[in-house]
Amino acid sequence: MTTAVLLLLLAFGAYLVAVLENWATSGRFQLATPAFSALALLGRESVLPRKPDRIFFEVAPTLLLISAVLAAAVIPLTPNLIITDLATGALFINAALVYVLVALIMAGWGPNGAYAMIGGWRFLGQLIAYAMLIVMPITAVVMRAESLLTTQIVVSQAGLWNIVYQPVGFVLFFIAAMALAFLPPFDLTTAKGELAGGVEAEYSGVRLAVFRLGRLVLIITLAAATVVFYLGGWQGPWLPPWAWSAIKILAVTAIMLLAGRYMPRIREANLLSWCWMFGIPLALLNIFLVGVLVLVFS
Amino acid sequence: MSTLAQYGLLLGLTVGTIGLVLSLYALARAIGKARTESGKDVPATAGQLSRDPVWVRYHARYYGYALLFLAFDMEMAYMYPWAVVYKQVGLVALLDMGVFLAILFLGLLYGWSQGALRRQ
Amino acid sequence: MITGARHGKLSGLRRLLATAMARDLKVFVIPGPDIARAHGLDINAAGLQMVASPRHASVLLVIGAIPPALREAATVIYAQMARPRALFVLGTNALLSPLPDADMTAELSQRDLIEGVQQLRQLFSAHAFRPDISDFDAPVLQIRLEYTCPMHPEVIQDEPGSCPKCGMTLVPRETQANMEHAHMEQQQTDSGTDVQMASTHEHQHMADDTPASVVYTCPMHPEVVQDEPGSCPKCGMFLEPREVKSESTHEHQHQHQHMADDTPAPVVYTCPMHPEVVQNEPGSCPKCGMTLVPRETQDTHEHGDTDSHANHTGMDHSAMNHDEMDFMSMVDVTKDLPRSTDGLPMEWIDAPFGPFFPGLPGGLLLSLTLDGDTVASSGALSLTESMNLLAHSPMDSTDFMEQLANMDPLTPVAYRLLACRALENAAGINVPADTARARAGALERERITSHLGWLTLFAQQTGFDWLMRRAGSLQLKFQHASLEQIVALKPAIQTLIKRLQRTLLLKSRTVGIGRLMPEATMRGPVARAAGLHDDARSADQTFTTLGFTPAGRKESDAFARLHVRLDEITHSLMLIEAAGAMESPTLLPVGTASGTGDATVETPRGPARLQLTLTHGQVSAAQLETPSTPHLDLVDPLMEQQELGDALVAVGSLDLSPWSSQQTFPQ
Amino acid sequence: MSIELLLALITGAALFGVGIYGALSQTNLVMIMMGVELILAGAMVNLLAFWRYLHPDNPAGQMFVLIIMTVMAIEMAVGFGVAIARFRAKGSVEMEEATELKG
Amino acid sequence: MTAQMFFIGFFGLASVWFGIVVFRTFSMVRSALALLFSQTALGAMFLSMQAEFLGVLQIMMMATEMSIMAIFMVMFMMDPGGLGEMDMTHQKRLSLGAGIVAFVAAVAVAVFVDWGPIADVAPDAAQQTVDLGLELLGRSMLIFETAGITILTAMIAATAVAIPPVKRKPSKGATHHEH
Repeated sequence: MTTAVLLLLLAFGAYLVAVLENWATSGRFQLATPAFSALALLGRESVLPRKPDRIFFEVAPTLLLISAVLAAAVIPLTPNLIITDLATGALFINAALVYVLVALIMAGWGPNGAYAMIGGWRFLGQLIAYAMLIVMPITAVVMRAESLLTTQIVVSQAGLWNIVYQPVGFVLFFIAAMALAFLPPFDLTTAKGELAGGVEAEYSGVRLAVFRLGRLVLIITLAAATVVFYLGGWQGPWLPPWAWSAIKILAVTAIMLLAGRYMPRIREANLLSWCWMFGIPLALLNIFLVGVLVLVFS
Repeated sequence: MSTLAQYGLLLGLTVGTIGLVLSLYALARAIGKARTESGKDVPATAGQLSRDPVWVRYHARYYGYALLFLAFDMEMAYMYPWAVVYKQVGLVALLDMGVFLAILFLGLLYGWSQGALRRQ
Repeated sequence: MITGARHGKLSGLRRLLATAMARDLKVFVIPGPDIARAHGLDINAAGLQMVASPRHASVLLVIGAIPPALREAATVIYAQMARPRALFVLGTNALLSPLPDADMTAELSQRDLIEGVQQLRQLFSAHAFRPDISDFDAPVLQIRLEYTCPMHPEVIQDEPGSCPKCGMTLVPRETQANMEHAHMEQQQTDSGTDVQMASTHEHQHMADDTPASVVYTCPMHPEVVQDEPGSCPKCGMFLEPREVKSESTHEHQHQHQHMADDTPAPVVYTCPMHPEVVQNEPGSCPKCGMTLVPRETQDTHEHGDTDSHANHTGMDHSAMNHDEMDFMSMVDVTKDLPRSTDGLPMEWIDAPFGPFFPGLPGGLLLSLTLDGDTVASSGALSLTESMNLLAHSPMDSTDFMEQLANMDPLTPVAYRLLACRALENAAGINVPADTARARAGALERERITSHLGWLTLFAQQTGFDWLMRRAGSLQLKFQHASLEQIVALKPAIQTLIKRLQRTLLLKSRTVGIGRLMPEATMRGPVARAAGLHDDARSADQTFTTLGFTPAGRKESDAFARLHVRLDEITHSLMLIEAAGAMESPTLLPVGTASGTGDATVETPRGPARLQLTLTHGQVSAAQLETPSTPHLDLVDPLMEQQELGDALVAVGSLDLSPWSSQQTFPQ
Repeated sequence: MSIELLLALITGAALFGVGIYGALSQTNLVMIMMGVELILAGAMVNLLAFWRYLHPDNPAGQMFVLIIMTVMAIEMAVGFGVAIARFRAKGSVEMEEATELKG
Repeated sequence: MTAQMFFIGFFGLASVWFGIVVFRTFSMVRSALALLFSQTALGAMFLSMQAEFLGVLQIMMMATEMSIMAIFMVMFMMDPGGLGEMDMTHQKRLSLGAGIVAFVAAVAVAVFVDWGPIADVAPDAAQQTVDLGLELLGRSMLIFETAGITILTAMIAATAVAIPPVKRKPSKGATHHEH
């Protein structure tokens, strides 16, 4: 029952993300547009490129969707509204989201096209940049919560949200989450102006619809994860817990979608070197600071 | 919910998602098949029919990072269990992990100094 | 009826889907969004959403009459779109063969565009599915199968079989059947002079300044050399252009053959890290100081001017003589591959970027050879066939002016002004000061429009959404703005520039990208970003009285070019206010005067120079120099060894116009 | 004896066998490394099965698995390092050519 | 037969099958990703064996590492697309024999050795992580620190071997990729 409710909420959330994304790119706030786009994609041909790696080409969109859905499964909206409160929830989110990379490599290699392939391998470079910045800040969050349970992580922020307790970690995680969802300015893998769509370039019709759906679920999952790890999850005064979760998740999603509009795409070389030369030392510093804070306040 | 039931649920989600995708594909198929026409299935490259197979030995210029990442990534395997018991163990844990991370950081610094942290 | 409809009866679910498709029109613009904006079209406002890949588009929007080479490319795009697809043509009723008949035509104006989109929606909801459709086909889509060895890409034959070098089964590969044809036609219509194929990647030759001409050679058979493009008589491959020092073409070629045939290969010395360092004597590498290692020159490498990369390899005889066919040696395979800068012999792929690439000006074709995501070498080619400078000789002066004004849709006013000035100069007419000022005002307005258009393209290339929207809408507003409107728009421009200076990542995206050596041929803003105060307006009385000073920067990179253009926008605003009038140039009556005229106008891309001969009021000879033509040659050195994104920013920063090319008439 | 343990051990044995086959039969360094990865994976399954069905109360069993994972990562890092160096020097990571081109 | 048994067998089989695919496909990317999914199936098998932390860790770590393996495969294999269907094996019979012998021997050991009493109950998943953490900081501390040193050695070795030393040159006109 909870699972069904949550999956419906997830679908609804993905729809809202689509509305927000459309708003961010076209400047028009239209509630119906994503529905029409989805139906139109369903009705259009789904072209299979010549001589593709058929398995990869078919599996990639599905894998993207699966990985996003599985990551969403361990995110609580209220203390009880969670699909499965896995004992290693915080780690499981990572594990599920790594398959976004696998999906994109498949989508890049599959169609045997130049733009797509470059896009796919670019994302591997992007993963090498952002991966440590996802896991290291989460470690710091876990240190405070003394548990990998996502619900426990929210409870641990009862007094003080993690965004205040470990702001450095929040900034790093937020940036890395945007890179994971290949949102602008980290959209190196689907860059329109550089790769004419990159890994998405060869998808059309229903396959593109599934790919886009996976991406939307991925964005909302990451926003929800940010809320759980840093913004106190369902906690907040006056309103019921689910409302707080919804408000926070949508706010984070909107920021994620809008931030990239105001700057050009990052250079791959810069992304890699900044993440390794500044990001990782900062993440280590964050762990150290949190370690000291945890010891001092315990 | 027992842990095994949890895993079952996750497996169910996976299978369910696959089912959803397959039914979407079936629906799209029922609406019509893609028509085979000349030129349509060639990977789109901005108005030219691309001709070479692109599956060649690809030069990933970030391999310096990749090598360091392979080793550095392993640290995470130790950090999660450590983080869970950190508060319980206290200062010893901080020192312990401090030494471990310092050792790894040395490796990072070495790679940095040797020019692994750049496009090759 | 929609020729691109899907097969099936429109009923039930399909009706719903057709309605949805009508609401969700994704458009691929040909020749490009830059041309659309130059014509004053706001595609987003018309309710169409632009996409980057033809696979995602349902509407192909063609703007204006486009030349044959672009029509063929557009046909490929159309064929690659998923059904249902519609062809929407603006501003021409001509047949666009080999494209199918247009599903919808409209005039070139925003109002007609919006109306057309409405009708297009009805068309989609009524005809997205039809039971009576036929396949679309065109000669340009024909694919010829050839067979090639995965290990030895130079082995190409028409029949399946096994590789003569290694015995592997050959794999089929598709190639555009009339690729040669497309380029041939292009070549002919361009009168053989202005195909600007930047010489591909030989720097020894690049460095010296001897005049070079282009010959065509087969990548497989270097002994095949001819003056015209075409296909190789031995293997049928498309011949590759290469630059040859003009005074020694024949001799050179002869020598080449000679050496390939029987002389023992001489030894040259090269750096293991920098394969481009080649010299005849031992020594150390000027780049890294390593001791050079001797290398025997191979046939494809010896002159250094054959494109050995084009077939991925400089495959050679040693592999051919390899007697043990059972074991394939990877050492042999990689031995003669060109080395990347880090010393790894990787395989390179050829990927076309253009003529309809979302981050580049429409009509510009970059043929890139990619080493991973790094550009190993590139060729730039304008696929727009500009009309002949003189359609017929002699030509009526007004017609001549109109023709020149229509040549480049990106900067019509500048070329119109150029024609006027040259004609008036030839006829010995003195232009009244206030007319000159009004013309200057119009030219400066166009400069602002053009620079804003460049900013939009740059933003599109780098995914900078906000700038794309802002600069795009400002460009449309400036296009036909009156003096008052321009004054009113001034704060908006100032805000835009201020925000750009504060934009995160913009600096890191552009600083150091596309740096040009000082000796490169530069024009216009590109030159001014390199510290050269080279501006045709400085020599113009009208502008000096308006208080003109050229903008300038020193760094000569994309960042400097961006800022020079921003500065010029500010300056132009001042100049317009000082001029106090704007008027599109109209030709003063030249009567039946005779004489020669010479005029230079600083177009937004740099100085354009027109020399013409007027005979009894008719133009009998003309010569045009444009800034974009020499800039095309800069593309290869700019892109070389750059990461793809950086390389595209570097090329973008040149602000090339594929539409205006250098011409002389009679030749 | 429990079926689960047996299943796990057989899986481990099968992975081990496939890995041995791969490591011995492949000519390319990178492919050989894949074989080694499979051998290590086989060992990992065995260790985990022993922990789970014989000594679930002793976390040292899990520790062994962690160490094997580390070994896998290290093997890959060093292996690829060597592969890059060899490829730069010789243009090949084929092992047959390593013997034939000594020095 | 319990569900647990079924899933252990199922994922074990999947893992082995993907492991075989690694050496049977011509496409190198497929080969690398087959290894990836082999490891993922192994992770799922760990989960079925109620080793939650290790299972999830396996699923996560191996995905990144095998993806990186994929790019190295594409860099260094002759025909990464597998278009030529080239046979890149040698001493096939010997290897097959060795593989089968190894398998049979290992199975024989598994079957014929008396493993002693079987524990039915695994510790609680959350408890496992805590136990492992305490183990890391307690008895196995030295092992853990040694692992750190080993990783350091690997990083240094890999860098030293693979990366050409930085050229300290008067960087004028040098590429801006270098920092």
